[in-house]
Amino acid sequence: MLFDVSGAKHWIVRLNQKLQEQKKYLTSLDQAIGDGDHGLNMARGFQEVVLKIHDTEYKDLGTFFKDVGMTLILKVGGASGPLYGTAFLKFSMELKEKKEINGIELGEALSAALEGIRSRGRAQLGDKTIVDVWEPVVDLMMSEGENLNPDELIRLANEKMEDTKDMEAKKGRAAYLGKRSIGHIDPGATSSMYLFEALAEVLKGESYEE
Amino acid sequence: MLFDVSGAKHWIVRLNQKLQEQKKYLTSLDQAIGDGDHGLNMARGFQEVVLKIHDTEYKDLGTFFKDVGMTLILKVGGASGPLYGTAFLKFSMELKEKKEINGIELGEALSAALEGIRSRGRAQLGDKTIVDVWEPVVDLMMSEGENLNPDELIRLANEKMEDTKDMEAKKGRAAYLGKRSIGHIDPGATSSMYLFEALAEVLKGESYEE
Amino acid sequence: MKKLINDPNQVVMEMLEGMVLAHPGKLKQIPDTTVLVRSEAPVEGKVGLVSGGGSGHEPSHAGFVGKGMLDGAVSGEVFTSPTPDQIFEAIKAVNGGKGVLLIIKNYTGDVMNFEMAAEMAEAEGINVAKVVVNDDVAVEDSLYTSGRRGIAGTVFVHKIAGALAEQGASLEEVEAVANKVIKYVKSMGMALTPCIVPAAGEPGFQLGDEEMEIGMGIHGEPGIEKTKIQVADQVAETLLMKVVDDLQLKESEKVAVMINGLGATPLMELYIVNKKVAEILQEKNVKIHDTFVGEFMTSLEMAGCSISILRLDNQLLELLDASADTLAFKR
Amino acid sequence: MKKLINDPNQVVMEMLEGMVLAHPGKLKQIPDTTVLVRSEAPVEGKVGLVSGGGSGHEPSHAGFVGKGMLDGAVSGEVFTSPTPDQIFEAIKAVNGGKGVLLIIKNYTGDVMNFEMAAEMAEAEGINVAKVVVNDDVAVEDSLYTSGRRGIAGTVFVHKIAGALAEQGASLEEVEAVANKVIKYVKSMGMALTPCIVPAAGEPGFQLGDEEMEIGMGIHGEPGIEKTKIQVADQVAETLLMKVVDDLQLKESEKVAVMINGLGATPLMELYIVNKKVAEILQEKNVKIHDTFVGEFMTSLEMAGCSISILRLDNQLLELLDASADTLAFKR
Ligand SMILES: Nc1ncnc2c1ncn2[C@@H]1O[C@H](COP(=O)(O)OP(=O)(O)O)[C@@H](O)[C@H]1O
Ligand SMILES: Nc1ncnc2c1ncn2[C@@H]1O[C@H](COP(=O)(O)OP(=O)(O)O)[C@@H](O)[C@H]1O
Ligand SMILES: [Mg+2]
Ligand SMILES: [Mg+2]
Ligand SMILES: [Mg+2]
Ligand SMILES: [Mg+2]
Repeated sequence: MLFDVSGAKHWIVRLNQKLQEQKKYLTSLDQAIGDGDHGLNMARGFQEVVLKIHDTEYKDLGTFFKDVGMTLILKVGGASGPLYGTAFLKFSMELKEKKEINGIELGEALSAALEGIRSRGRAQLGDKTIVDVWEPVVDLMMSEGENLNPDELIRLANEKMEDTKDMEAKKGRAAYLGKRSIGHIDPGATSSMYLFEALAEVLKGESYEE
Repeated sequence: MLFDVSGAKHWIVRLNQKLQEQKKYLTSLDQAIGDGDHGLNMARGFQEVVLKIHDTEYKDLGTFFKDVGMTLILKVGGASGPLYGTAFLKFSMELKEKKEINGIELGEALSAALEGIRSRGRAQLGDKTIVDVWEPVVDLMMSEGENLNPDELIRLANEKMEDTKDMEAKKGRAAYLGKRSIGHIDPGATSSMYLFEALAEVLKGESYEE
Repeated sequence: MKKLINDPNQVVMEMLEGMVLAHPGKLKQIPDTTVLVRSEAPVEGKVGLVSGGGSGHEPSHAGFVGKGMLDGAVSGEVFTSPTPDQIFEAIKAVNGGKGVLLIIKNYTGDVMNFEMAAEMAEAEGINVAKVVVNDDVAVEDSLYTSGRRGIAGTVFVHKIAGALAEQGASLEEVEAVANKVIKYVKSMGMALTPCIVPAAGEPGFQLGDEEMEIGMGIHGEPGIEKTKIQVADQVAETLLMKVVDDLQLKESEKVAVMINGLGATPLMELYIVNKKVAEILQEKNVKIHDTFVGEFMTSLEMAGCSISILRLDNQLLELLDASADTLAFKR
Repeated sequence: MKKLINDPNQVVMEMLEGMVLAHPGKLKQIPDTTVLVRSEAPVEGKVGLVSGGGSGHEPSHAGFVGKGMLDGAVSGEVFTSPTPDQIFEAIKAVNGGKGVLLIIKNYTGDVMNFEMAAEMAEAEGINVAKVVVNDDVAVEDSLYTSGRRGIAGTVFVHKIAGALAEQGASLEEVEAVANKVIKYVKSMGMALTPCIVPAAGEPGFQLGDEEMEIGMGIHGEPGIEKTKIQVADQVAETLLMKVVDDLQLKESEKVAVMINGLGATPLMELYIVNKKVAEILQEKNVKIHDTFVGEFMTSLEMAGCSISILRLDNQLLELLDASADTLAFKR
């Protein structure tokens, strides 16, 4: 498996498509246990990212993902802006001047991204945040390396997202709800699931319409 | 026909009963072309009047109606307070020290009350106000004198009230509506109709429950 | 009806108590009345200013009681003119020997009740003058009808007449400047939603999800017309142009602008309206001396706004800028 | 959704333009940002104060920019924390050489974005301190969670830290007094109706005709519990007692009170709430030094209120009373 700038663009464009389609759904999840803007935030941010990367020729993955991260930091705000922004920035730092990477390198770079999320948000597994999808998915990619089955990745991301439903939020806005946060899927976990789903689809080599 | 303090009390108590019953209706009429408080104003004012007169022994009609007028002025506010209050005050001044009066004296005293309304509100016939009920009804009482048929009084008061429906308001809050005031019965004309209806019922000698 | 109240029939008294408890150094209540006056009232040697009307327009009018504006405010029941005895109490309480000016909004009820109070005061030898504010250009101006309503522009009358009174002017002078403001201030409003008088328990009128009311009064009285809901720029233009035309504003004249919220409209929206208002005035080369954005004359929890424009000459400009220290207007 | 707006996605920018057009002598906008600063910024030799957060809480925070309070305010999208670059622009614009204090409300998003901005500023050699306001006692205070939200009590932090900064204190001193206010101020809110984020177009939550939400956040985040609607006295008591208990207020302590409207609640109702609040405090023999009633930290057109109590020692009392000249808070 090889992942290059073209694959990276596919990933981000595909993710943006999902986010635009699911904007209302993500917002409704956030209305239940947050402030109802997660869909708006993600859709606004990735729309800007796609605009930004559309007309630029990127020579390597590092500069590409640096633009993704910076754009998210500058355009999203809220909790998700710094978290996803930091993730892509850390990701890009691992990929400096890399033109293409294999599955092992991809897992390692995503692991750095997860570290960025953790140090920015200080959330742990089980706090009902994006970490609850990122951590198991990154673990899977690290352990499978070149043997990663993209469908298994999709399955796991969805399962871990579903698992946030029964959790009591400890971090982020949903934490104010205490026990009332139980019974609702976490919006950030859901947008993270789309992120990995889009990645897996690109890894599978699915074509897409821009 | 003789009208004394006992009849006067019956009149006011009966009028209050009607106003309490029709509070919502009067208010809904005022919502259509005014500010929706006419029923509240009249019900509040006459409730106070009834409280005031309940425990007092009145020796003559003048002191009785002075209390009615003063209470209305002090408790109603809005447009209807000064108008009805002034009417009963002027009425009382005509009845100073009178213990009982006949139909001719009643008509004359009501005519003075109408003058009070006119000089306070400066409304003319056709302006869509209480004057549109008061003026024809008082005219009838003046011309019929002792021969007044109370049922005819009720019929006329109702007819004149109905007639305000087609008028364009020139005075009071409904005047701000201009032509949009056409098609709605005037709330003040309606409360005035109750006033004369209650009077006619007392003149007919109908008994009532307090 | 969802309201933070206890007894719908006690809202006015409880509100007044809450106000005095909040601001004991600024306001005092005349016992057993609905009258609030400056804590130092009566101010000797100063014309006293009294305004008032139905409640439900807060901060009008008690919010404008204080140095440089009103001396006393009388509150009636919600949307109902106060009674003459209450107004009379206010007149007595603020009379510092130089006479009292009554600032009345042009509603039949207010005019009649204030007139009766003035008669009572004159019978007691207090010198009283009255001015009637009628700034609402939504209503046709006619000698044969009740004329135009008084709405948010009234606050400029309080401010400017209050400033002149504070300087020690005579009753005639204060009355004259009040009448000049009345001549020079015009307003117009609109509503997106109705409001509920507590004792009535139901909205005074209905507006569909896609409707708004143009030329709305401040008591839920219907306006000129119901129209389809418009964007803020269009609303601003409609209201402003009616006001500007009525004032016959000319190039390089100076004005003060008030964007008044009716109760439920967020400050955010009022500023969006002001953006367009300022742009139009700048285009017309009208000089905006100052702009006031916020809630000055409300209608309970009605959503909507009014726009007022006050033409300024040198006297008015100076008096508008003079210091004022009230709850809702400080300079 | 009935709102006086043009494009739901442009509300923040249009609002900011409208504000600057209304108050050109007081506020200026840093070009191409959502940052408003005092027209005289940066003030040399004074610690600069920056606050901000999502929009929709007007007059917070730009309404508190001015002499004696904030130097700059940063606005994010509605209910969404501003981005670090915007905050960084504000820091640069108000830095008068004595360092900059960031006053942050305790929301994950705000904390992270302000932190990133502080890192950027420090990289440029600007001395930055941060305080995080968490006055909302509706939320459990716990080390293992995000902790408590920052709500209306934040305004007291602006006021008091601003007053000390105005006196020329050092960044450490201003930070310390801000932290003292944060320790001493507690708040709690409730809502009768939800509000609609313009870009979402739908209410953030639902409340039945007979329901209210106790412990409401200021972004439509649900509170502690939905209950049957209660009268004002009961609401006041519920909120106040939670605040008083948390503060462990004792007899003859001095406090400042804030009754804050969330957007659509008439001033009348806020004063009715204050009546009960003042009565309870008087009963407890707590001394009310001053009371602030009005809209300070809103949630668009949400109906409801919050109650804040600030314990006052001599330092805080003096700084609270110091003069301030901003749009929404003048002394
Ligand atoms: N400390 C944190 N660490 C990781 N993820 C977090 C943290 N706080 C919040 N999140 C995630 O952010 C999501 C909310 O994002 P968003 O709605 O865009 O921001 P906000 O809460 O500021 O409105 C939550 O659903 C959660 O998954
Ligand atoms: N100038 C006037 N002369 C006679 N009647 C009037 C006048 N103005 C108003 N009214 C009457 O008063 C009624 C409204 O009374 P009310 O609703 O109690 O007072 P307000 O208009 O102050 O709310 C109108 O329906 C009308 O009949
Ligand atoms: Mg959110
Ligand atoms: Mg009426
Ligand atoms: Mg009325
Ligand atoms: Mg948010």
